[in-house]
Parts: sequence; C-alpha cells; structure tokens
Amino acid sequence: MYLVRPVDFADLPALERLAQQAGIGITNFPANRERLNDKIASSRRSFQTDVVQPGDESYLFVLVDTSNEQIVGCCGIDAMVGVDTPFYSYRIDEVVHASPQLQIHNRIPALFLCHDYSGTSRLIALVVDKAHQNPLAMSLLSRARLLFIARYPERFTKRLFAELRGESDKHGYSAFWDALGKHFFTMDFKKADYLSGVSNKNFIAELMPRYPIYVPTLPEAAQEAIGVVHENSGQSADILLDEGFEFRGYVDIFDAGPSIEARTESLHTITNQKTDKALTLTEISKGAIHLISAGHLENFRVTAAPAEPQVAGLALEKSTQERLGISSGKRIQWVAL
Amino acid sequence: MYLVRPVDFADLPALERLAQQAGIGITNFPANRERLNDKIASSRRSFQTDVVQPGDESYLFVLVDTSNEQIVGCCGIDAMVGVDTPFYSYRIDEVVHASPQLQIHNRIPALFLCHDYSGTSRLIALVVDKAHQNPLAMSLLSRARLLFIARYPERFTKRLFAELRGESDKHGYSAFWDALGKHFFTMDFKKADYLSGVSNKNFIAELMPRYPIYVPTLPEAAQEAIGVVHENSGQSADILLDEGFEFRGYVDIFDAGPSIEARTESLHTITNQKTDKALTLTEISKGAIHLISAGHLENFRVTAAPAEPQVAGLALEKSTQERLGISSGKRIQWVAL
Amino acid sequence: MMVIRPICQNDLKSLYRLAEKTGIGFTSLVSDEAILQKKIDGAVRSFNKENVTKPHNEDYLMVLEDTTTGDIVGTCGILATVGLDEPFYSYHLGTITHASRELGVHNAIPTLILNNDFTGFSEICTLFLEEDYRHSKNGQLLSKARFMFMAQFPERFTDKVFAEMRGVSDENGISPLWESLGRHFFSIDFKEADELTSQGNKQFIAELMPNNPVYVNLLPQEARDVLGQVHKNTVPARRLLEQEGFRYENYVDIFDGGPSLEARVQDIRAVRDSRLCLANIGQPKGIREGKGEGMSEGNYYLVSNAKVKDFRCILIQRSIPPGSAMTLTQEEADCLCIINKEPVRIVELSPYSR
Amino acid sequence: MMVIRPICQNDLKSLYRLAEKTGIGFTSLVSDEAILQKKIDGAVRSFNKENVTKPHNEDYLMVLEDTTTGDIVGTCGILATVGLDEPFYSYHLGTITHASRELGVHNAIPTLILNNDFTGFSEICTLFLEEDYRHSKNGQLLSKARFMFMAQFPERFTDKVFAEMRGVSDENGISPLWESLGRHFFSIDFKEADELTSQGNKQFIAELMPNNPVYVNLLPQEARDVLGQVHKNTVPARRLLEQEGFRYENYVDIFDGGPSLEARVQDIRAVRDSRLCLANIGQPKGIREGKGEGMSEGNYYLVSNAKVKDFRCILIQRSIPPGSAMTLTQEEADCLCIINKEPVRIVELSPYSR
Repeated sequence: MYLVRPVDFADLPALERLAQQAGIGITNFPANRERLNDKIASSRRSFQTDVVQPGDESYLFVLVDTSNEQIVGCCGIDAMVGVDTPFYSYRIDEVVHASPQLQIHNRIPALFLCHDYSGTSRLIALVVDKAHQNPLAMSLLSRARLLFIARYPERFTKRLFAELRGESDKHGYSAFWDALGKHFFTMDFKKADYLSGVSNKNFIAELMPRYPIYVPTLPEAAQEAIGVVHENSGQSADILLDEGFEFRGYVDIFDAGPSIEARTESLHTITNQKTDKALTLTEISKGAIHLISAGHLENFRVTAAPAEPQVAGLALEKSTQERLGISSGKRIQWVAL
Repeated sequence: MYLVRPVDFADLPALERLAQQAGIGITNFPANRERLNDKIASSRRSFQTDVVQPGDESYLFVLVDTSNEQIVGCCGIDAMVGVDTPFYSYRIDEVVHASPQLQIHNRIPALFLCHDYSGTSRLIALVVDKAHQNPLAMSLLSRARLLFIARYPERFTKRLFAELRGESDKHGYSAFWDALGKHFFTMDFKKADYLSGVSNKNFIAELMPRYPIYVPTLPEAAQEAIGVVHENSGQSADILLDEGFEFRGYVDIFDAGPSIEARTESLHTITNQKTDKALTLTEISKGAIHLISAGHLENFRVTAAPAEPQVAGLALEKSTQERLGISSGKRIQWVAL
Repeated sequence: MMVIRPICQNDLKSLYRLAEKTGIGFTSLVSDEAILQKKIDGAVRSFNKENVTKPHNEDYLMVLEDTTTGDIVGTCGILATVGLDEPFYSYHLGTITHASRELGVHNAIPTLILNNDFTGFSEICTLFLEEDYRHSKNGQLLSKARFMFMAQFPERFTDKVFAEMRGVSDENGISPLWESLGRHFFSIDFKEADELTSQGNKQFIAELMPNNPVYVNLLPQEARDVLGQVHKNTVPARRLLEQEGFRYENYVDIFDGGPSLEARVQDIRAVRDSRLCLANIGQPKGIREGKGEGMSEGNYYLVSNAKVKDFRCILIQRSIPPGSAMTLTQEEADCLCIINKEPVRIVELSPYSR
Repeated sequence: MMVIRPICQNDLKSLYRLAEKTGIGFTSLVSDEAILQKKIDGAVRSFNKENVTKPHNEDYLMVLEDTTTGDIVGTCGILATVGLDEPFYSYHLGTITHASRELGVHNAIPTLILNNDFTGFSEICTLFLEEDYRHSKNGQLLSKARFMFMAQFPERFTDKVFAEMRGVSDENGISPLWESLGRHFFSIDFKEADELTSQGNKQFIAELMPNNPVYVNLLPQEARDVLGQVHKNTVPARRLLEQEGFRYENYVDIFDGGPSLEARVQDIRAVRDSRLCLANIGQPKGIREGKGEGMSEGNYYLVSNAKVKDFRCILIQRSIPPGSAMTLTQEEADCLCIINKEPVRIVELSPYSR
C-alpha cells in the first residue's frame, strides 16, 4: 500500500535518486544534494510555521511504499511563487493586424514575457519511480496535495497553477529552446534549466527578450512544441486536467511546456472532499477506494484504501487506520478515488 | 404611461431633437439627419431580417409618452461591433517593472490600444428628454433592451458591453482628449467625436498611438478622468451596474469613459424574466410595477405597469393590454421593475 | 554628346519605353502611362518653381539624352522630401544588450525597429541607364549630375539626403528577408507588396507590420546575411555613392533589407569640391580641333549650368585643370544652354581624378 | 608649460582633489579613493599595452600638468569601447508617422526609443579643467589632445567615436526630462540614479525603464525643449566638438536628454589634417629667445609625440607654418619626451588657424 507524508531529512538520499531520474525540464527539482537539503529544510519550516496568509512556504511530500517503507515518489506545493524575484512565463496573446483595404485580417500569436503567475500557489515536481507509475500511486500523490490545500486554505492562494514539462528529447534537446532561449542565454537548455533551479532568477530578467516574439517567425519545430506536454508527463497532466485545471495560454519560458491553472474551489477533489469521523469496519471492506487523510500539518498523512461512507463518517479497515496513525472516532478527510 | 417600441421613419424629427440634446461624447448617435435616417433604415432592416447568428444588425428603440404619443427617448443594441472595421478600446494593463537589487517593485498602469470588444454585442445610446429622466422611464428604456435580448438570444453574442460616456465639460472639453488624442488627431474632441460617429473607423488605426501609453506620464487631470463616468450618465450607468455589468479595465479611446460588460445569462433582467400567458384583471391592480413585453420583432412592445403574477401567468389591467396591443391569453414576457 | 536635362512633356513615350526595361524591384518607374504622365507633370511643375526657399513636395526627375540621336537613355531624380504625403517606412538596425554579471553572459542583440525617421528628408532616386549605354562613364554622369544640381540649389533640399539601395534577391525575385519576416505579416507576396508601395499606398504597412522590435538573432541565417547588403547588380552604384561620402547608417528597407545610404549635402565630395567659374567659349587647350568624341585625353569633369528650369549637365575631358574660367567648345556650350561668360559649375568626376 | 600625459600612479591625490571639484552630474569622476585608484590602475594598464590591434576594454585617462608647478589641473579620457561589461543605454529620437488621407491629417511624431546602439563604440569622456586654468586655450588642448592620440593609434579605437554631453538641469540639479519621464519609472531621484549609473551599475535601467517607445509629443513642453540640448556650461564644449566634425545624430541621454555627438575618427578635422614630421630641436624662426610664455605670436599648433606609454601633447605657437620638419625648443622637446629627429604629429589647433 501507499502512504503520502511530509518530507523529512532522512529522505534526502531517496530524493536525490528521484531527482536524478527526473531528468531535465523539471527545474524546481534539481539533482543537487545541497539544494535538495535546503528544500527539505524549507519544507519542514513551512509545515511548522503558523501561517496567516501564504508567503514563501514550500511544502514537500513523499510517497512511501508501505510494504518496504521505501520512498518511491515526491511532489510539492509552493504557497506563492514570485515573492522575492518575479516568476516569469510567456503569455500567448494574439496580435491583430488588419488592413480593411486589402481585406486582410491577421491574428498573429505572439509570446509576451510576463509575471502573471507571480503571487500564485503552484503545484510542483511530481516525480514517481518508474515501477510505481500506476494510476493509484500517481493519483494518490497528486491529489494528496489538493486534500492538504482543502484542509489549510489559508496557506494558499485562491488561484493555483502547475507547470507541465515541455517537449525535449532524452539528451535534453528542446526545439523551442534551440530557436529562442539559446540565442539570449548563449548556453544549452540543460545548463539554463539547472541554473534556473539553483540560482535566483534575476538572470531571466537580465537575459530574456523584452519584446514580444511573433510565433510565425519561429522555426516550425519550435512552433509545434509550444504548449505541448512531454510524453513522460502525460499521466500527471491528465490527473490535473480531470481535476478541473485548464490551459489559459501560459507556457514555460524555457521549453514552452504549458502551465495549467484553476480556482481551488472549483477543483474536483476540493469540492467533493468530506470531513468527518473515522469509523471501524470489522471485516474486509467491499467499498470503493478512497483517498483518506488524517493528522495535523507535520503529521498529515494520506493513503488510498477501500472504505465505506456511512451517515456518521467513513468506515475504514483497521489496517488503514493504523497506516494513518489514527483510531476510530478521529477526524479524517476523504474523497473517492 | 410609457411604451418602448422599435424606431420608425416617422420618428426622424424626434430622433434629431434627441441627438442635439445628447451632446458630445455619444459618438454612436450623431446629430446628423442623413446619418440618423440611415440608422433608422438599418434598424428596420435588422428587425425584419431572419437572423441565425449576430452580424451587423443594429436595433433602435424609442420611448413613447403615451399621454401625448411624443417620442421622449431612445436607445439601441448593436448585434456585433467591429464587423467591417475593428472596434477600438484602450485596455488598462499593469506593466510590472521591478529591480530586486534596488528593492523597487513598480506596477505601472498603461493604456493598450486593442480590439478586444470586436465581435461583441453592444448597448448603445440611451438618450432621454430631461423632463422624463425619472427612474421608471430610464429603467424601462434601458431594460427593455435586455428583455429583447432574452427573447431573441440567437441575435446577440453571449458577451455584452456598454460604453459609458466619459468626462467632458459642456463645451466639449475633455482633459483626457486634450492630453492624448489631440496630439495624434490634431483636431478638437468635438470634431473627432463627430467623425467617429459618421465615418468609417479606419482613421483610428491610422492616427492612434500604436505603442502603450504609460498612465503616470499623463497630466494629472487626464489620469483622473480615466474610467470616470460623465455626470449626466450616472443614472443610466447605475441601472446597468445593478443589472450585473462590470468594469473590466476597458475605456474609450477618446474620452476614457469606462466600458462595462457582462455575460448575458448573468444579467438580472435576463435571469429573472418569465414568459407566460397574459391574464386580465378586472379591477385596478394593486400589484408591483412590472416591465412587460409582447409582440414579435417589429411589433415588440415593452411597457411598465402594475401587474400580479399568478400561477397561470401575469394578470394585467385591460389598459396595459391595450397599450401592448394584446388580449388575454397571449404570450407575454415580464420581469419585476 | 550626352546631356542631363529636366524631363519634359515630350518625353512620355521615351519614359514608358525605359520603364518597360527596368524590371521587378524597380518601383519608382512602372510601365503605366497614367502614372508616368503624373510623374512628368510633377517634375515639370517642380523645375518651373522659382524662388523656392525650402524643400516641399518637388520631384526633380531628369533624363539623359543622347544629342546625336535625340534618344532618352536614362533617368535620375531627386525628391525634395519624402514621407509627407504617405508615411515613409524603414527599419533601423539597433542594438539591445542583455547581460548578466552573475552568469558572465553579455549579449549585444541586433534588432530591427520600424520607423519613419526619414520623414521630411530629400532622397536621390530613380536611377536607371539603358543597357547599351552602360559605358563611357554615363552611369557616373547620370548619378552625379544630381549633386551638381544640389550644389547649385541647396535651399531646395534638406541638409541630409539619402538613397535607398536595392537589396538582395535571387533570379526569381525571392528575397530572403521577406521570406522570413514580411511574408508572415502581409499574407501577400513580395511583388504585390512592392507594387502597392510604389503606388504610394503605404497605409497597409502600418496596419500589418509588427510595431515591436524584431530580434535579428532569431531570424534564419540567410535573412540575417542580407541586412544592409545590396543586390549584386547594385554593388557599383553603392561604391559610387560611398566614394562620394555616402554612408550606411544602419537603416534598411523593410521588405528586402537593402541599405539606405546617407550624407550631409555639404559633405558630398562632388558638392564640396564643385565651384562656379565663368564659361569661355572657344578652343580648349590640349584638345585638337575636330578630334572625335570619346577620344579626348585628360581628366573628366562634370560641368553644369546654374539654371533651374533649363538645368543641364555634361561630362567633359580636359588635360589642363580649369582655373577661374572654363573654356568650352561651342557644342558643349550649346548642350549646356549657355552663352559666353555665363557661370558654370564644375567638379572633377571622381575623387581620384584630381 | 602645459603638458598632456597619461595618468600615473602618483596622481591619485591630485585626481581626488579634481574629483571633489567636479560637482553633481559629472559621473565619470567621483570623489572616492577606491574608485579613482581602480580607474588609475585601468589607465596605467591600458597605456602599457603594446601591440593592441583592436579596441577592447582600454581606458586612456590623461591629465593636464602645469610643469612649472607640477600640478594636475585637468583630465580627459578615451574609452576604447563602452557597453561590453555593463549595457550602455541611450534614447534614439526617432519618428513615427501617423497619416490619414481621408481626414487630410499627417503627423510625424517624434519618439524616444531605448537602445544600446553605442555598444562596442569608443567614447571620449571625462573632460574636466580646473576653473583657474580655463584660459589660454587650455580647454582646447585638453579636448583635442585626444584626437592626436587617436590619429596616431587608430587601431586602438572604433571607426566611429562619440561623446555624451551634459543635458539641461537647473541650479538645483532638477532635470526637466527626468521629472516628466524617468521619475515615473525609477522611484528614486535623479542624483541617485546618476550615481548608480556612474558606478557601472546599469541592470536597474533594463529592469525599470519602459521598453516601449515614448511619444515625445505627450511630454510636457519643458521636457521636449531639452531633448538634444546641452547644459549652458557645456555649450562651448559642444561647439568645439562640432567644429571638429562631430554631429548630433538624434541620440540623447536617457536621464537628462543631453545629446551624444558622434564622428568617424578619420573625419575628425584634427585627425584628418594632422601629419607626422621630424622634430628639429633648435631655435624656431620668429620666436625671440627668452620671450616669456604666452607672449608668442602666430598660429597655434598641437604637437604630440608618437608614443603610447609616454604619450605627450603640448600647444605651441608659430608664425611660420611648419613644413616637413618642425623646429622645437629644447623645453618643448623635453615636455614631449623626444630627442632630435624623432617624429612628432602636428595639427593646427582649430579649423580657422590655417
């Protein structure tokens, strides 16, 4: 079975392994031990802080295979991006150029560098071991974050977004980067991607184009990559799209991967989650699989297990209660898988 | 009592008188006999046409004082603006300029010339004789249009906007125009306003600034006029705001008067209007005042009268039925005032 | 003798014949009688204007006449101002620097910025010489006669003048810059755009061209390579202007990227070095009587009269440098429409002939 | 005698004393010992470089020394290139035309366009002369000695050079352009912005300045009036450069609107007309022995040696024009660090002194 819980310092080696697997294009999860350690520290601080309104907190969760207590995945939430340095995206806007006399009406898409997601909560870095990339584990890990947001709404903004990894090949070659970013950074995608993970982001303001880029003037391969999700990220993208996330024309400035966004209150998991007492089933549950969470902040746990909604609460097997570290009568939060 | 009905050629002298009263700043209602006659012709054509989807139709309505059959007001709806030539507005967008090192984070509002309302239905030209500017007449005339839209949704777009007249003094002086448009048109506000009403709008593309205008660089009087409604238009503005119209940062390119917009389905009148049979009251009604419409297209009529909602329909006084040209049992449409 | 003179009403047929020979890309002469007639009218009006104190909308179109045959074999012109009736567009090749000290990266990125900076300036234009006459320095006479006119009547032109040079395109008229830039915005082909422009119809440029700077480093290499470069047939014309002091100051044509060359009138070699002297009609020293044309010796000189309406300019050869007076043969004087002791303006044909 | 020479390590105290006198708005000399020491180090390194084949990051800072007192009384400098370490910003005053044939309206609207067009160009800068020495053509010597250096070592500079001139501000340092433009975007005051810039910190300009063109016609009249205008104290310096052939080509300072003047090195009068000749040490004709300084007669000449590290330039007066040799007194030769028969470069001090 699987369990999702906040990251701990002991998880560093596992995180490092996951980061190496993740590969290029997931800039907020660099395979750099020191940076990962910082991220764990920051996450622990975030879980421990009393928060009145979202700030620079960053929450990291790990996915545990309870059969052997191995860490097999991780994910996170940034309470607010763009606090210290602006958060950059490209907004795809259409520029209209029309000549009534020539009967020409052109709508030309152009990329505008913007900060529009600054000040917004962000879902980050869903990484799962290949062997565990099954729908259950993926869904649990991804949606556990939404249960956390539902539980602690004051810690997040009403608007939420996620960056989906854009197209690049296994050597880290991105047609979009090659056509655009490379000319302004004079370095390869891999390096820029890495720097963007480990350094402050001033260099983006310093180096990126300040004028809009007209899409039709880019090479075709680059045009085709705009807003396209990396094949390895299709599954996690689908989970979020099913939740109610939408593409609103924002793409990553490096690889043109799409950003998708939603108002938290309109997300499936958040709308449908219920909070009530945990009840105990004496036999094996014949109920549907539910995502069930319990525990406060640092002790927040989420698992997926069969369970039966009843009038007084949700009835769980004893083993599920144990996994969550609760007993009958405790408050739990759940949603159907 | 008052009645609203489609305009007719016989109304030309009255319309001319109203247009002269309307004054500067209502560009779609120029005091030019020929143009007004064209507008009437176009309106009649629009009411008579079978429409599948909105195009360049323009519907004009007049307000009749039934006590003496005088025309005392008029208003209209453009099915879609920007069909032949683009429809221009300024969009107020904030440009962020931040220097982390200097700890400066400036959000600078700037005016961007745009066509964002092209392809949208527009409420136009609410003009009422001074003597009849009472809440009942104003509300009836303004909301009669919404009843028409509710009745014929296929003739209009889902998004609807109205331009509110901006600040200018009685001599036609506009501080905003003086600071901005004048430099590009090299003519006074009155003339530009008139030209914009009578000519095609190519000249706007030809003469208006193509680069954004940074608001703080404008003189203060001009800055203060942005998005402010002319004092004479406060009442008609309030009617629309009460309906659910909202300001979304678009202003007129000449006088910076605000545009307000809404989705038709979210407007109060459209949501709450009912269609059912007309019933007859034998005595004087003690019911609340309702806006009641009847008749198809060219025969569309709206009046305001006391009426009593019943299970089978709306009960009206005989005189109200006569005013609408209907008898008991006919289908009518109504909404509470 | 080859004589430069203002175009006149009788030249319509000849001008039409020349226009037919110019080919694509030469937009200032199109083979359309109505347009050419209008051009002639404008030129005649311009040369007839007396007491001009500052440049307005004059169009000084001149022709090269072979007096032996009476044929018109070339044209050259000066527009007193451009861009006052219809906007005149060009791209300015500027620089935007992006630098990050932290990363040690410093990029100076060239940009194309749409502008109307030449609005109100004088332009030299409409240079065309028939193929059969491309010898005996006729091309130089045709091009530089304009400087003699400008030297004599500087009040009719702006302090700075410019010339647009034809940019690079291949045998099929395909322009690399147009293919990677203009095409995306115009939805019409280069030829059509070029023709509309030549007919003075430029509103569509404002309507269709992007008004934000274009990053040159994002253009394909073949487009970058032609910025500021002239068509191979135009290389001699460019060299000729550069020898006279014209400079490429980073303005290029918005369609094909051909360079504009500019100069201050007073800095043009032929203007600066030209001087007035009196004509002596007689037998020049060092020229044997009866010696055939093209068989003279010595340096080449441009000689023009000092008249507007009857402006004339010819090319002569002298082995002895002229002083305060210039001895001209009767034929030369006739070609220049002058009589004895009238003033003429002279200058060495090229900077190296002194 | 007044001698121009490269700055050296011993000059720190004197340079500091001068820097204290420059006042606000003179950003290239700030009274901070560490910064000045760095500047001296850079200059010493630059003059010591041999075999320079193209301009890089050299900073040729020179001083004017009064040899009778040993005092340093002025500075002048040339930067081999600007904008390669930190972006160099300027505004280009361009034109956007808006015209409607239908309405008969034609507006040519000036615009300010932010750019880095001077990236990689050589700049003449850091001109300062102590008030007590503003006489006897010391100012001209200080300014034009740089052209002698450039004439001798053109490979160390770009073909085109420019100079930024101080723009208009009032007694309180208030700049009309800054007040109506920069202030809205910087949220800091002119002085602070100016200081940051002078310390080579320019990233904030990219971050805070609007990158869209600014319509000049929307600026208040007092701001429009100062575009391309120099501070009243800078009028003579501007005239001096213009006499040498420098031209205002529509580039202005982004803060105060002061003009940049530019010229091709080979077109600068003092460069073009200067020539090498051999020094004859002896008694020049027309100068009586023992005649006091400042009492000579005749035309003024700039004379420099042909050395880099030991570059020297002085101003002398001669009543007889020099030919292929130049007779110099022993004192003059000593000041120039030359011995008999060494080459010197000479030029008339001003275009009118020939």
